[in-house]
Amino acid sequence: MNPGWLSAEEWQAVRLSLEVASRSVLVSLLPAVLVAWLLVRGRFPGRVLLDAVVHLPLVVPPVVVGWGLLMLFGIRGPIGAPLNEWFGVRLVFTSEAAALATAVMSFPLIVRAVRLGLESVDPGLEAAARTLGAGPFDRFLTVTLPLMSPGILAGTVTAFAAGLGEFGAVITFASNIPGETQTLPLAIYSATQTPGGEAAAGRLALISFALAIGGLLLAEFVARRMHRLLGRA
Amino acid sequence: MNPGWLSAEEWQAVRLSLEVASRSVLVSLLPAVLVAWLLVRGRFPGRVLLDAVVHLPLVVPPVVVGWGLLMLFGIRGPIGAPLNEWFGVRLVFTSEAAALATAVMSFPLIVRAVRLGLESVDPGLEAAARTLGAGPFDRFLTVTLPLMSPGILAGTVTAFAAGLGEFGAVITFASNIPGETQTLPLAIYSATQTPGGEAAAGRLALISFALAIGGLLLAEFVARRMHRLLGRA
Amino acid sequence: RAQDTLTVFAAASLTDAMRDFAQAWQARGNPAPRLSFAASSALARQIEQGAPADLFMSADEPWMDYVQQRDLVVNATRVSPIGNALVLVAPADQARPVALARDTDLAALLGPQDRIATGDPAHVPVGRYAQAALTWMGQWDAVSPRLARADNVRSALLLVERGEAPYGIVYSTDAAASRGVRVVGTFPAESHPPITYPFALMRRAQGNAQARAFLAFLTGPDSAGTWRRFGFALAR
Amino acid sequence: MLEVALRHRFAADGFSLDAGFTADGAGVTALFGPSGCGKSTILAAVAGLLRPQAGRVVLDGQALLDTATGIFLPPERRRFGVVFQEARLFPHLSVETNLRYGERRAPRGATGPGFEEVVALLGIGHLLARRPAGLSGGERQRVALGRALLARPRLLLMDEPLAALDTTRRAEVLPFLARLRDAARLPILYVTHALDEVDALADRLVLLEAGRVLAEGGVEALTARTDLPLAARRDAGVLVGCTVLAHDAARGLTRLGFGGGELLVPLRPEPPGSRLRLRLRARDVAVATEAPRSLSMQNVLPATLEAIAPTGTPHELFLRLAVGPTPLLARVTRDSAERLGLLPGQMLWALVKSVAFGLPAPASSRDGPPS
Amino acid sequence: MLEVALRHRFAADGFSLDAGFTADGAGVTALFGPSGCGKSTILAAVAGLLRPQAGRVVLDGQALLDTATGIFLPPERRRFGVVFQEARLFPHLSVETNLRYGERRAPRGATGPGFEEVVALLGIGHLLARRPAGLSGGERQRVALGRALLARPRLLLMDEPLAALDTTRRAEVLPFLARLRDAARLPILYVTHALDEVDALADRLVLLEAGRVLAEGGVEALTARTDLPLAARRDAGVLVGCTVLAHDAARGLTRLGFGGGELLVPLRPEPPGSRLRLRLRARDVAVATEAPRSLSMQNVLPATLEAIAPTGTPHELFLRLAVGPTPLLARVTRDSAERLGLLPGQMLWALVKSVAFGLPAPASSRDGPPS
Ligand SMILES: Nc1ncnc2c1ncn2[C@@H]1O[C@H](COP(=O)(O)OP(=O)(O)OP(=O)(O)O)[C@@H](O)[C@H]1O
Ligand SMILES: Nc1ncnc2c1ncn2[C@@H]1O[C@H](COP(=O)(O)OP(=O)(O)OP(=O)(O)O)[C@@H](O)[C@H]1O
Ligand SMILES: [Mg+2]
Ligand SMILES: [Mg+2]
Repeated sequence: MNPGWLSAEEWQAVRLSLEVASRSVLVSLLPAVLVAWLLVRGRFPGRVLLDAVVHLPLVVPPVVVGWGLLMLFGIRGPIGAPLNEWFGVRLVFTSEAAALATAVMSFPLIVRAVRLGLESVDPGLEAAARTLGAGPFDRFLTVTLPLMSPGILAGTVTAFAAGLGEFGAVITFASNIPGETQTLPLAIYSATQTPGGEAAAGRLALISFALAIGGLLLAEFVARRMHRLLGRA
Repeated sequence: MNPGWLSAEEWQAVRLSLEVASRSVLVSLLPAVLVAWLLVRGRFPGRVLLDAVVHLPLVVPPVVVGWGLLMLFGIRGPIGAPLNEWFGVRLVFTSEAAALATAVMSFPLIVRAVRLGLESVDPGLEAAARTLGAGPFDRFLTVTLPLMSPGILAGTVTAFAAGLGEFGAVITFASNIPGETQTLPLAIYSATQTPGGEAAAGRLALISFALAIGGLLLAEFVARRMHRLLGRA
Repeated sequence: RAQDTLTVFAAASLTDAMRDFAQAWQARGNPAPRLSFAASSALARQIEQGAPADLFMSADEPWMDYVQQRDLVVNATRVSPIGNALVLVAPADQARPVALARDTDLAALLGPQDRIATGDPAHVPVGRYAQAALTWMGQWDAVSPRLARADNVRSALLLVERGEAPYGIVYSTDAAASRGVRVVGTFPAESHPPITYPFALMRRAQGNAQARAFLAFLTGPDSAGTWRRFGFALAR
Repeated sequence: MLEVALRHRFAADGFSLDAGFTADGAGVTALFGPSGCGKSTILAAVAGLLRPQAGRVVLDGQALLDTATGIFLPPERRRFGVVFQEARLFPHLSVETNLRYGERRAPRGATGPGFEEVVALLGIGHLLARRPAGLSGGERQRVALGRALLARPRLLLMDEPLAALDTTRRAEVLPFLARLRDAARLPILYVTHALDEVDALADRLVLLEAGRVLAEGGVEALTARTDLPLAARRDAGVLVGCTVLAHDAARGLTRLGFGGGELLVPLRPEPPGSRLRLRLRARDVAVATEAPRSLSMQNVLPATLEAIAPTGTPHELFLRLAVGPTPLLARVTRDSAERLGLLPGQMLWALVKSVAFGLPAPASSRDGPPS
Repeated sequence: MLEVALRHRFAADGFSLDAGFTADGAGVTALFGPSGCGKSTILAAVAGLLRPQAGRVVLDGQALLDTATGIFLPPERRRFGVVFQEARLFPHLSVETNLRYGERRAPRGATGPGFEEVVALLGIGHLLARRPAGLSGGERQRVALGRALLARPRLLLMDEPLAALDTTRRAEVLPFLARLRDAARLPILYVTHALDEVDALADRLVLLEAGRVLAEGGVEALTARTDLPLAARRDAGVLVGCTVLAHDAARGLTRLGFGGGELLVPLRPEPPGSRLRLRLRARDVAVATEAPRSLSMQNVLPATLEAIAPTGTPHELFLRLAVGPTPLLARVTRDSAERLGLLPGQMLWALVKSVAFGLPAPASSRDGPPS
């Protein structure tokens, strides 16, 4: 599996990056759709506040996000402590933590894209589904969701790309542990922080870039199919 | 202008952040629309490559982006050197540099949103405009652009939020000079680097959050009007 | 640019002390210096790219070397007036002293899941000193897989403060400023290269009297008290 | 029995609707009126897609909407099939899946026409695997119609469902809808601009103008009135309920009985005893003051001239005739009337060309027999 | 003069179009055919919105499309106004701005109806400030129609522009379109399912079926043919060009002259000398073997029975009559024909009720005078 031009550690970083980015997207997709739905369709007082909270990871520096996650999910945090006591789960320093930090960071990006997708769904079609007997959940699954799928795909792609590059929050929350939490960006960062590390950093950045192209090609393929399915092409 | 509960330096950071975020959005909006248009409507061989390049700032860590910018626009860089020699313009370490770094970082976010907006424009309406005598540029301005404006607004909001929080690229490319390039996130970073600086960091993060809420309320207002204008509400 | 403006690029770990110095400098009737704090590496690269820095205060020697090799430094002005100590810290509520000497079995102090937080040895100065010290103790091979490598000292410290890591290896300055941790041991000075902070005047500021004066102020006897107050050791 | 009473105003100075009417339990009620008079708005409110500012919608005693008591049954629980004016097919589903969408969600045991039947009748079999995007306007409308029918609704709301169809296809679909109404006893609210569709289907007519109900009642009663906008139409005329008396296959004729006598029409497919409804257009009825001979017109009916009414056009008149108990309208020029010296009370012969009937379709079986 | 020849196939096994026809320089050419036969596809290709796999579109000698030589003039430079089947209003612009969109882009000096005129005629004055979203189906279609007209096109393509309109509004818009065609000498390609629109407007007719042209020619010639699907319609009949001879305001009558004699019709607004076109529907024409008396029918024309043709319905026949040089169709039952002992060559009287004409509208001024 390990091509000769990558050190074992770098190869691990590549695999880990892919894993972390994928897991973060998978984790955040469902909540993102839910939150997007609330933001677009919801009529409740705290809507703008929810919107702001969703944007928070964008607005504050990633290090602060990592720091906040540490406060929440750390072993002394309000979520981390019970997790540890009841389930013996310790998140920090694991690749799960890296995925979580990445998910939080890319969450606003997914939500935004999903929202745009949802907003462009013709409400007339949902109305038609209602008259055909489809209840709220049913018509969401069979009409709204498929019709907003271009937005979901776009969000997935953006989040995946951002996940490949997420750095500040991951290193703060999950630390940089080779083989565990050292993703590509952490490796790249390490390289740039070393005098003379430019070449290594450049090579790793190129790998990131190649991964991104791969992801985009895949997304392109899915989008083509999707557009055909949505009858737009 | 300066409320008592902010130090002069912090107040400056707030103003600078707003300025940098706004300028970065303004700078990247037009190219983003152009690139989105190319990506959605263009039929040329290097499309996926262009797509990947646009995503690049997401994919590599921000510090690397800043580093790349430094290499390009620095006084010895292929762009920075001629700029300095011919026009006496030195970009690096100015607030313009901070805006540029922020613009580059948020570029993929704007492009993505604008793309989604563009993709949801009904081509039938553009066809109608053609039959009414509107040439390519005319119908883009009068039909496509207004109809994709929800995407543009979404991109603007996301980019503005991300601009408020951009850290790695700015500190690397523009340095952390109070009153010049020290935006809020850099100030927050500085605070976290100071023993006991957590309180200050928290306060500054809260300010960021407040700015974000302000921006979102504004965006909400604009979106309402826009939806009415687009006849969706 | 007028001769009397002064821009100082200082390693982030000097933030607090430098703010203090800047005020003192101003109090003496001088214009306020502009301070830029970031990782030494970022600052060094910025200087390489023509950053308008008059004074560079690095947190470690290699990055000053990097700048000096590029002929950007007034060589004669390079000094390393202050230093730091490397300490082992533990959360304040579970601190038990640890004697740090050759062959101290640090790994034995750790539970199966525990880690020691410190800077990333690959690029964070504190991590490099920690690596040297652990190697000197003969513990590197055993401990290195158990390190939580943070982005900077403050993050490492935070991991200890929050109880994520039962131990951390940080500078004594940082340990002193944190209420959440307690120093449980100090690494012997001979266990690692001296922790020094090289300062130098940049070549572009060769004729900048302000810059020279400020550097002199920082390295002069009047500053010693302030440096000590912030936990730094004075060289020699 | 459907009772509708609605009040709604779009924006402060916008269109305002204030309409109430009833529809029979298993018949077709046509909503008829000019563009923008509020027909689609009424359908939306009945379907539950628009919550009017005030109003009631009651079906068979069950209130589906009552703003006074706050009752509102959501559309998905009303089981009202809707054929929208703009088709509204699901773009991401194939034509077949679109058609089956409602069918899958219909309660077990609900009856209605089968998939194959609907597909064959609407001529959309070759489209089943396609997506809606490439369909022509008429194809789209047909699929939408099929989708609503297959949902096995208990009330069908149709907004100009046949407007995009050619005459041939309409002539096929109309009798099908009539059969549906009778077989499934499915009440239908039907919006249309075309009088032939009213003739073929409607039992009741609700005439609308600018959001108000002008008149409401049985089709036969309303079509005989000369004071409604209906009468100003070139195809104005009375709908007459008839019974098939006998067929004469050799001569290709069917003898129909109605309240005022008999009519000969081209051979009909319905067996003797069936009831039919025919529009005798005013302009297809001529009068003669003496019994005519040697004419190709086979239907010469003795009639009394009851009244002469204006038509709206200055030089033409309506003659209100009574053929036995059945009212009939004839439209003649003022000149003819004068030339023939027509006076109310006079005995005349009404001449009707046998082939001059409106598009025929079986009338609802609830129509009373011609008395 | 517009020449169209198109070949196009959607997908490998999809719909295939292979149609060619010509349209006159300043007349209305109606495209007529069942749903899905390719009418909208043809319009799209002529407008330049669809690039067919092969074909030519030539207007007045200028090739706009020629796949053989690679010529393709983009739609925005063709100046062809299009009324789409689905309106396609710009949702972000007010109704007024929608209407002005094409007007603003028309070349200076281009003439056409004025804004106020179009707005008044289409009855959309009260909608000007509104956005398209809340418009009713008919309102939308009217705005789309106005928008295309105001673009001052040199060719107008209309896809069922009146399908969503009520009869009254249609009766207002149709003569306007006819005036437009004459005054602006604007050629029009017109898709419709409604024969009355063909009568009111069309000079040429292109009959389509499954992507092929069945027949093409002048409306009067095509409507007199009994071998086309047109004849199977219940409203089949011959279009006859006439000249207004005189008005008799007192009797409310207008005397029209046509190739075979004269007709009395209800008073027309056109001055004497104007030309008109009337549809004499086969079912509105009766025949008598002796000159009838005492009938309200004022038009009794001596005619020769030229031929007896089947109608498609087994028990009815077409009688092909010649009234002077003008062909006429009468539809009678086989029974009547036998009763009257009709034989080709026989002299008959054709009876036409004076009010039984199709919706009348000024015929194109290019129609030859009745000979
Ligand atoms: N993009 C497409 N892909 C595949 N088939 C298509 C496409 N567009 C049209 N068709 C098919 O071509 C045929 C002709 O379509 P067209 O829209 O021209 O019909 P039409 O004559 O306008 O019918 P209608 O009166 O119903 O509007 C239809 O069967 C339609 O399904
Ligand atoms: N959302 C809305 N906001 C404002 N006005 C509206 C809205 N919806 C409908 N209207 C107006 O209400 C009136 C009635 O509309 P409706 O769609 O019910 O007409 P309709 O009778 O169906 O006409 P058509 O035959 O043209 O379809 C129209 O004048 C329309 O402009
Ligand atoms: Mg309507
Ligand atoms: Mg069509």
